[in-house]
Amino acid sequence: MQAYLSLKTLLFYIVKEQKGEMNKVVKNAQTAIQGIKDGMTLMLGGFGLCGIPENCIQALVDAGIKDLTCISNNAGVDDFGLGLLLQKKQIKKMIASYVGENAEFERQMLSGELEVDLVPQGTLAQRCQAAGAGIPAFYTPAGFGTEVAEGKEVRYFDGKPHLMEHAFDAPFAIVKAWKGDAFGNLVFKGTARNFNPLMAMAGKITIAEVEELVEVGQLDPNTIHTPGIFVQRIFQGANYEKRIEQRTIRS
Amino acid sequence: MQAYLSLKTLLFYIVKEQKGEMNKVVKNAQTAIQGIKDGMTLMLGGFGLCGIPENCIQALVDAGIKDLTCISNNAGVDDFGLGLLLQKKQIKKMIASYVGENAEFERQMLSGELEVDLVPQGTLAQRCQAAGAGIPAFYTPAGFGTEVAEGKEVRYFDGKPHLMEHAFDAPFAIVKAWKGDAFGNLVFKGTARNFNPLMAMAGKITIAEVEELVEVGQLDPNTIHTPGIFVQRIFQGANYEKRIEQRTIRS
Amino acid sequence: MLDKHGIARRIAQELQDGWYVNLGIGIPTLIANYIPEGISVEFQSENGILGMGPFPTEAEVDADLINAGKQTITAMPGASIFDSATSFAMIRGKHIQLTVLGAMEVADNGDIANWKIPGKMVKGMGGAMDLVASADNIIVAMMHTNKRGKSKLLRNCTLPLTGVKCVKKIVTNLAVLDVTDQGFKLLERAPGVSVEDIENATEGRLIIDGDIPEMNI
Amino acid sequence: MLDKHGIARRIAQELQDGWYVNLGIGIPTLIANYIPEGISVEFQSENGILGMGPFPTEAEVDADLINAGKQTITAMPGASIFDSATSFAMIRGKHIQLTVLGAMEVADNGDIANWKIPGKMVKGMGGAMDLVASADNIIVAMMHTNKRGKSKLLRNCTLPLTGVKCVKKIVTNLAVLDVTDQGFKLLERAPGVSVEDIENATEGRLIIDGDIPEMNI
Repeated sequence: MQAYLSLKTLLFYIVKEQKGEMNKVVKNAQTAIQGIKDGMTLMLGGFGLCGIPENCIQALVDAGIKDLTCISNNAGVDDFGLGLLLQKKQIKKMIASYVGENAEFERQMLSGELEVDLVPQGTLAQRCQAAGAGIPAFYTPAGFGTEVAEGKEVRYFDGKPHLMEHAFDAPFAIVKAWKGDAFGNLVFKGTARNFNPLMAMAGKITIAEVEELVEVGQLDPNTIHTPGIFVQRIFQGANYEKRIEQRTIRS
Repeated sequence: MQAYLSLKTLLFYIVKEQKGEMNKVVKNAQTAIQGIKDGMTLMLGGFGLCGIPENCIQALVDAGIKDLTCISNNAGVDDFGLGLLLQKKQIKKMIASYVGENAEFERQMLSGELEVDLVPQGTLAQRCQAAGAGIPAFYTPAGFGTEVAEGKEVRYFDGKPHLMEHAFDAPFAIVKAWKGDAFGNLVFKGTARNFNPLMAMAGKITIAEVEELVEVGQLDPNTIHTPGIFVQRIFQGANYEKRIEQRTIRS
Repeated sequence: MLDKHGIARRIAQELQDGWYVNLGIGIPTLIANYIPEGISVEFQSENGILGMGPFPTEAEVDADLINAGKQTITAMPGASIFDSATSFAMIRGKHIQLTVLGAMEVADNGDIANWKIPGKMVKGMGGAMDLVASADNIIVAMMHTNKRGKSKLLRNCTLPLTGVKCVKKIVTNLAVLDVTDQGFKLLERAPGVSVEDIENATEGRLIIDGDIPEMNI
Repeated sequence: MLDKHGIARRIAQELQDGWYVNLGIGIPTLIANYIPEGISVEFQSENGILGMGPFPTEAEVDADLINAGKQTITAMPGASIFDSATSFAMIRGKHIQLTVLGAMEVADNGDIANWKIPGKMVKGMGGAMDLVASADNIIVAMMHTNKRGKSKLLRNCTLPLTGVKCVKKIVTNLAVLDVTDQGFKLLERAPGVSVEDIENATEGRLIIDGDIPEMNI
């Protein structure tokens, strides 16, 4: 898309765009999570251990922030992902669609230390998107006639029952992308995309950690997955482990 | 992404994927619009004259299909875009957000020949997306306290009034993309994207015309805007005029 | 009697050319190995990929490319990647032609329970509630009875429901059955299984209408 | 008294570094020409671009790159392109810090009318209803009176509304005014315009509190 602009035009405008408040780069995860306080609600991108904000999770562990409500599709495994926060008992409540593969989670839930709100995966995704899009509520057929429907408005459309579901409300969202620039534009790789773009839209303050921070103008505007307007802080993460939960090989 | 598969794997699987019903290529616009009948509701992508399905509009004119209800952000200009269908009086009802720039449209509307339903642009977009996503209804603040609110349910969220809006229902959607493949995967260019990906999701049968039909596997899975599952028929269009409404030049 | 692979092979016969298919974890995953000749289908995984390919070779493994079961996968030519909202738009919007999933219980009105056993660990419903509430064509793949020999095809589900009146067809180790307004309609017997075997293993209402053929598998 | 460019220049003073801004058709479009030194903002156009640049040169013209006014544009480095649903997600979700649009009438409670004149041609509301219903910060840019000399700042709108109680600030050829619970609060006079001139041109409730400074423009 840079081809749309002549080099002259580009050089004329690039100078002033590179500095000031439009530059959202922060130093590291520790700086990025400034303002996250005990008791807050956080959205965290990722599906299983794929596309999770590894650096920020570690920073939250290090900072010892506690009583967190975490909205995330999964809760990590015992010793990685959100499991690290669970180990330190920093999570008060978990809002997720699937929480298997985690013995410490199970223990805390059964003992009543951890509050758990299970939400159908599609509803979880849509509630994030709705939050980002200023849609306070919508109707979905998922969960009608089940425990999930308890206390929710039921409404029929074309003779089919639907539940009213509300947009989430989260002061902070933390996402992980493949590439990003100083304006906050993000590109994801493979299925590490998952909930990340939705949560990026939904956070009042969205923190993005990226594998590679590129120069503004390097990302093709046509292939940006998350426009920078949805991101308030960005940094290039380090030491990504990208652990694989089920390493399944074809013989 | 092809790099994820070894050449051997790729060759093994590509043969059977290329043929059969997964191949959605049709010959031309005339073939693509088969099944569109008098009195039907169509969604048509585009914003102004940007990203409109030029070939299919011409084919609808040629086929003389009439009494159409067209859902499209705009109604073209007198002698291009949906204006061509208006000239031939093939449109019974127009659902749009902005219909200026069209004298014949004005004449038909004022004379009562043409029914017009004006919908706020964001609501129009969201009603398309909702249709594609199986969300029968949602709430938006747009239009509260205006004519648009007449007959609609008002509901307060966080003390702020919202209107309930319903998903559209269209048997056919017609979109225009830059590139596409036989599976129906689409990539758009620049602001010609606009309503096209949303309407592609919303049509029961979605017809895509593309400037360039590429081999399956050529499009990077990470940068596909519309996954092929949303497209039922695809063809490479011809003779794109891409008329510009407001050619505005910097001196 | 069928084993898990047999169940998968029988369900694979239901596939039609050009279908988009979502396969659940467990037996359903095996179906991908038995696609009939001349049939092209695309597999969707609800974490955000359409055109899922076979498991990778050691060299192809990519931590950023997994399926909903968190297994490493490959992408076929023509695959596409998308976010979770778009993925469930495909599901909720009825763009998927077939959903196959496992179950702990199915009732003869089509109710399904597959996500929670009270008093035991709850792992969560994942995408199952969205899938069963939205799909027009749902096949359940499961054993006819549980490990204690109790029928999983019931008059009413005893476990918390995943969805109501949604299952259309069931393929078990013993039989193929349709869910009708009058209950389970027996369509086929597994090789070597008698109608009586199936009657004994089915707690819900069972409709046996005329001769019941053995599966052609 | 200001001309259209003067109004744009005055509104440009309201811009803050790092803001995302949506400019309507007409006077608002001119604001892009007067961004203060040291301030970076990004312009969103609701047809699907963030980081809109200046009009193209003849060589840069691209039919696939237009703004919501259907004018050919350019994309700045760091721009992004998206569909209409994402575009209005930005608007409805309050991700835009400032919306500037024109109006036919504004009432002293913040109601705005700018899309329809009954009995005349109706062009449609485009994205205006979404913008005014969602934005926290809406500035109206318009002439203080219409072509027949009638005030456009009214006690009540007479035309069909675009939105209710949404306008926060108005910049006209005569004045800068805030919309408060008690009516229009006069903040600044245009060069050479007296408080009396503004009083005479304003039909709605006007609050004049102390000395009203002349704009610094």
